[in-house]
Amino acid sequence: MPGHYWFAMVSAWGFAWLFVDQLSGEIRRGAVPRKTMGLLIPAVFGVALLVVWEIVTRGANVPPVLLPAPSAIGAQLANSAPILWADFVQTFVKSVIPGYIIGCLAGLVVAIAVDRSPFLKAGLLPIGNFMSALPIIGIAPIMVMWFGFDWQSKAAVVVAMTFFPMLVNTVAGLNAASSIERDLMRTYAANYWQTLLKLRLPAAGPFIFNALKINSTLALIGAIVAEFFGTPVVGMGFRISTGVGRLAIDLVWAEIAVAAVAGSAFYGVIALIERGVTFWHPSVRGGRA
Amino acid sequence: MTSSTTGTGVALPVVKAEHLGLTFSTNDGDVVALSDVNLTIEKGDFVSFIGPSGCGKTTFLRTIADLEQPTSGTLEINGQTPENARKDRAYGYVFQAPALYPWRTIEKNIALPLEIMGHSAQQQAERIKRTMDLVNLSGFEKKFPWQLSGGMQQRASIARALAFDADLLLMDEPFGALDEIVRDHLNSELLKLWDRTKKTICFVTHSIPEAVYLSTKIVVMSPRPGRVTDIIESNLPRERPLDIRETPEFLAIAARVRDGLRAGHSYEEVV
Amino acid sequence: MTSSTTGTGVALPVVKAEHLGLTFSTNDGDVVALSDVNLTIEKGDFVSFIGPSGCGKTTFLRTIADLEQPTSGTLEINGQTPENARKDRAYGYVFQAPALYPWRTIEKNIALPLEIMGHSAQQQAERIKRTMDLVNLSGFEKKFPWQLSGGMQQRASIARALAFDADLLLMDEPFGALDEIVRDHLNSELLKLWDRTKKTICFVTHSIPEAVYLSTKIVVMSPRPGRVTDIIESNLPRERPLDIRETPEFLAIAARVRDGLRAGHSYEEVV
Amino acid sequence: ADALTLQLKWVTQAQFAGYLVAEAKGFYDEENIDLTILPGGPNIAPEQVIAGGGADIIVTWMAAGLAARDTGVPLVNIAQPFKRSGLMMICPVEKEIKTVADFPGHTLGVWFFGNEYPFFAWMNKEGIATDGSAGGVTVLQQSFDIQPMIQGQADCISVMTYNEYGQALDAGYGPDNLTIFNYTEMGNDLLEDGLYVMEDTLSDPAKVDAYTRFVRASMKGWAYALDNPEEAAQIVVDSDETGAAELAHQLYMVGEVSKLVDADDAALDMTTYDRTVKALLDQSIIKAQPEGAYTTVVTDALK
Amino acid sequence: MNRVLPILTILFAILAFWYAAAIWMNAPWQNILNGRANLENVPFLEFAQQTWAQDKPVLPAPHQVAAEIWNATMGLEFTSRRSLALHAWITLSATLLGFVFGTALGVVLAVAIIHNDATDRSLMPWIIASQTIPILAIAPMVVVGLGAVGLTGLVPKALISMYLSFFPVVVGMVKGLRSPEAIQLDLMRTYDANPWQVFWKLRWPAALPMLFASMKVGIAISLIGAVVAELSNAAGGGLGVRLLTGSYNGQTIQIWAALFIAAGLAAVLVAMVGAAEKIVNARIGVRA
Ligand SMILES: Nc1ncnc2c1ncn2[C@@H]1O[C@H](COP(=O)(O)OP(=O)(O)OP(=O)(O)O)[C@@H](O)[C@H]1O
Ligand SMILES: Nc1ncnc2c1ncn2[C@@H]1O[C@H](COP(=O)(O)OP(=O)(O)OP(=O)(O)O)[C@@H](O)[C@H]1O
Ligand SMILES: Cc1ncc(C[n+]2csc(CCO)c2C)c(N)n1
Ligand SMILES: [Mg+2]
Ligand SMILES: [Mg+2]
Repeated sequence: MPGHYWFAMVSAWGFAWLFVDQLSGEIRRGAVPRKTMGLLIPAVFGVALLVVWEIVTRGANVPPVLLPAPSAIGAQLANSAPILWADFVQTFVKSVIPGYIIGCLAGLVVAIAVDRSPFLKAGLLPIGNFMSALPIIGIAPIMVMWFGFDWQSKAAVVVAMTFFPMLVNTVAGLNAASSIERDLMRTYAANYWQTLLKLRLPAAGPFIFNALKINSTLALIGAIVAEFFGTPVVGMGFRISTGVGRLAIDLVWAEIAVAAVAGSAFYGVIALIERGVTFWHPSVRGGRA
Repeated sequence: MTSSTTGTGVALPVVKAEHLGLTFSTNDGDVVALSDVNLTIEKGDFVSFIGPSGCGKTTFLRTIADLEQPTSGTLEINGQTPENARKDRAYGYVFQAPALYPWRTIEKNIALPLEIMGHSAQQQAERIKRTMDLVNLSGFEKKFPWQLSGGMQQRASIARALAFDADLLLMDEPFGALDEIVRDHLNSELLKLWDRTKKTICFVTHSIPEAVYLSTKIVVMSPRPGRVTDIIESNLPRERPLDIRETPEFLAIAARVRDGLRAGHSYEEVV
Repeated sequence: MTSSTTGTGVALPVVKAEHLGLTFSTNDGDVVALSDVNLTIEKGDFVSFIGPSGCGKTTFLRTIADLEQPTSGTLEINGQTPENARKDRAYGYVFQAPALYPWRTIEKNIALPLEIMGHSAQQQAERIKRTMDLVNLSGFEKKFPWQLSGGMQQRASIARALAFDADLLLMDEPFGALDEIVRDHLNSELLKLWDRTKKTICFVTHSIPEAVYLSTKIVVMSPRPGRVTDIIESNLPRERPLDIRETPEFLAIAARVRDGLRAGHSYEEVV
Repeated sequence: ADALTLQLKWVTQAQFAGYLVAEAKGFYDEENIDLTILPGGPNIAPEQVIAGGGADIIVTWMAAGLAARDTGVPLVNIAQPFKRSGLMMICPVEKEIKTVADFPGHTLGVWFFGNEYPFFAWMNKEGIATDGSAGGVTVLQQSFDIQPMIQGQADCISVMTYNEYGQALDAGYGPDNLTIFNYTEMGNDLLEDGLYVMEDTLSDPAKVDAYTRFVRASMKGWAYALDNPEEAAQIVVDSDETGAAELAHQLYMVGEVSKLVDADDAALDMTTYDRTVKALLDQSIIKAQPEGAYTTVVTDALK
Repeated sequence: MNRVLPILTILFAILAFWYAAAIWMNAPWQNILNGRANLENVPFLEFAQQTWAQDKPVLPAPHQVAAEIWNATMGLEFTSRRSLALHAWITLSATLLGFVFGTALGVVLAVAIIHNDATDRSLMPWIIASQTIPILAIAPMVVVGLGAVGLTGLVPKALISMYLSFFPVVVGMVKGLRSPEAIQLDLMRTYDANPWQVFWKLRWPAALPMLFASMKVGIAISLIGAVVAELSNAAGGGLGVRLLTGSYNGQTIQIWAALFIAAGLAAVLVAMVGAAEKIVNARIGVRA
């Protein structure tokens, strides 16, 4: 890589770092509003990342079939917008969202069932653990076998993947209420459901959101990977796998960029809801979630 | 809520402990928290528990409330097991620590037992207002617990226990973190309430004057293993102005309590 | 640890507050916790703070300790900013709640500041033993906080603050959950310690006799917005047997405190 | 010895018997070649591996190779052991598909990942829409097995004569209950497994020499494999690190592959080459007539 | 003892359901087979047995899977390429390595994030974005790239495991490390404890419940990562490769056997983390 590329790379990075460091200092001091400027930091960091990436791919002559330059990916994003949109709808709207909702709900419900009955706890929890790592590539073909080629089987894979994190976190969270808080409920002779609703679920909130956040990215990975095992000819996973086969690597990265944006937005929405719902938790009260 | 009389109309004692004992087993050996406690509390009694720190006052209240299980002896509440009494919602409990739920505002914390016991929204609002006024917390309805001072949190937890009508009130140092003036005020409010509603009250305190001022019966406990060393019946009239605290009768009872406390006190032995 | 004298040897005040104000902003509007507080505390003073629940006593102590930032006025500790004083480890703080770490045994909780300040293992052991004896908790070294009664937890937190030698002690209702006997004992131990080590002590209490018995200076505060309504210098001798509490001088001061308290009290207005 | 790395297009199986046998029999050693064989898989694009420097020579289908060349990976065909295509489309008779004319309205399973070009070339030639519009066919990205047919998710599926068709036979399907569309018999065959290298390496005579020796040894391997199917199948099974290859199936595969490979001649057949190029151009899979996409230096040197 | 009964009950329920499902799902194919063999009116019991004994069933019967697991592990030399025990070991080693790396990376990142605002604001969004990149798409590039610098075999797989498993740890630990109560932090402030001390004496113990929950998820995901990575690295073997090649050869029973061994591994690994949690809880006096 020629010298001036190195120079450009180091200075881009250095500039971004200084900027981010300064700005976050200002935010902490309250000199600039947190909301707007808080978004600027990851953006600047991201731009720096893209600049360095562009410089490296050009400077080191990285073959575009291995790693295209961001500019090429950007061009592809613009050119293939309709394809990318159709894929997004197929994968994200049809597979990820329903699968995520069902998987998280199932994890929650089983966790509560397990919590309610020691019998189920002894019996179901080991089986939950057993299901935890059913590898997607193992279950994806089976789901295709059971639910067909279309989005239903992908949603089923997402369900299987998001179930376990929710189960584990909810089980842990249901134990998070302190003993005096439980004693209070006992003195009211509150029944199981009242205790659950008014004490244990709120106290489990931080754990449940933990799972919701982890699952938001896991669901996307699951749906995309599941599409490698047979789909109609649309979907982000389909496009990525055929794209690699056709060496349309810039289309692949455009698809990855869409996935990254969609996944981050999804995560961001969950994190925002978390802040609203678990506002009372020290991790939120004392700072940011 | 529950009747403390049998079908034949004979009043049962509200609390009846016989040879009650409770031992905690810990990583580090056993701790005897209660041993051979015998005590009968009749309906309408105002019983104060006084004794050195760690002598088992809280443990005794918790046992009555079915939050701890005795390891020996018997305990009956309204002639029932503590568990059934709890399920009958026979008592209200003010814990030593405020135990407010951080995700609920103060008014919502006070509403908690009302929600659980199925009071209507309107009834809830009315009771919240009344009890918050009583403990002088009006204006803080919408605050969260961590935004309140220590004493204010304690008052909120008192309001919560008073918001629903239990015949038996278990109060564990409810006024510990309050200044004299508020304390005097709440003392006389509590007496009025007790007089009006004929509740039975078990009251843990470290203040001898408070115990004497409030109680019909003062239970003095001694530390490890927690035993009852003295039970003093008070002959003070039911009507008690604040200045009763200067009368000779009052001071005589106070002196007896202080002696019992000092005698039972392990201080000299341990230090 | 830190010297409170300048290079020229003139003693600086330990705490110097001028027009100090602090307002909390909450979901539900602003709460003025301190307004226009002016107070100077000299080295060796024993200052008690007394005032109704929620008047800002804790907030004032926390501001001294650099745990809250004043929103107006100035505050100097040993002639420094509160932050620098904190970094000099100028004070020990006993919080209103015990704040023990649940995953540490009692002795490990007391060892915490010693570990942080880099005391040797042997020194730690020696100080843990000494302070646990002082607060009468020997035998509970290996217990976890939840295995202790409320008063015992409070004593553990006092022991923790006494285990290291800070020149300034900030104590927020340290004896609130203790019975009279232990309280008397700790009161006189604290006085002895103060006399021996010439520490400066800021002490929040709700007990007027306690405040008068202990202090060289009593600060009476009034509620929302928290103001200092009276500062009473005590002329009692430094040497104070327990029965000083029956002397007329003592009672006179107590009466003045009570009047200040009652005057500043918002009770009548609010209820 | 010259160290060379060969990236296969698929998992270790008798489709690549020539190379595996040559390696096992020491033919490469005889030619002073130190060969490393990398198995492929569903995610491994040999074109990408060679562009990234992970291999010197790759086995790939010509359509994929030319498409890669079109996108800027200068691949050059140096030899073409497979002369015919083994690709077929099969439909169970109960689906009532007898001719291509019956396709519209049905769901067809197609392998993607660079294996889809022959199908689209065929449909293009027949004028059948594949974009889901009315009067066209519905295309399904088919998993690399015959499950979609067994489970009835597709009306017709893609198979290789030497692999999935054998599985279908095992599963009880056969010529009597299947309609078979054989790409070669229809004249729609595009060239399959060929050997490709990066163009710039061909300017180095030492490299060209190594390639020549490699191809010579490989063809010797193919000849040996076709002559000794049992031994070849056993070698394939032994070379499979995953332990999944079954002897009987590999034996079947050697037999079928022998119908496609010409072990005596590694040279590219220009008629099929031209047809392949035309089909790709017609479909605009590649934009321009490829120049220098093959070289005869290696095969000429073999003669 | 009182743990065995519930497990057995649930297991029994699942087995019964499974056998029934096997009949139902394999019936169409069995009907075709019987039709070809001109078998008519097969009694139900016999028909059921037929569906449980197919060579390439849609859903193999439990005993078929069990027999395959037995044959492919106990029935073979460990060193045999056909031995599922060997492949399980290959996958397990990558999983464990990836899990250890991933947990370490996750904790380090979480520590950086809670201590430095700039890291939090600039890094966290990209950590999240990184998780939305489909690994399967970049895995081959990772394998090719690492191969170019001489890293092959275990390490690329472990790196992909790490890539997946560090995320739950970051998310959980950021939350856990921020969970001490304000008053507990205030105490540390009064001692002017340095960040290192605040971390070890307060934040770390307070975060342990979250850490264990995260590690359970992390180790399970780590296994998924190793298996997925094997798709792009067929050379090395492993359960992932077995699953894949099994499916190319239509060997349903082998697929299920590999699947169950993978799931069994996961259950054991998660249970091990759970056991570690119990031990730690006992040591720090968590209330039973
Ligand atoms: N974090 C906070 N946010 C909002 N308001 C607060 C906060 N902390 C304290 N306050 C308010 O500040 C006022 C003073 O509180 P402070 O804790 O100083 O009282 P206090 O004098 O210590 O009372 P007590 O004797 O009950 O402990 C109270 O009205 C309280 O509601
Ligand atoms: N959960 C527990 N496990 C073990 N020991 C306990 C437990 N709870 C209380 N104890 C012990 O039992 C004894 C009595 O405790 P209790 O809380 O009843 O005291 P108390 O009279 O309420 O004291 P205080 O006035 O300080 O609140 C103490 O020695 C305490 O250490
Ligand atoms: C089990 C198996 N499944 C699918 C194919 C499809 N296929 C046929 S040829 C080829 C590329 C290399 O020639 C591919 C992917 C196969 N070969 N083996
Ligand atoms: Mg108590
Ligand atoms: Mg306070």
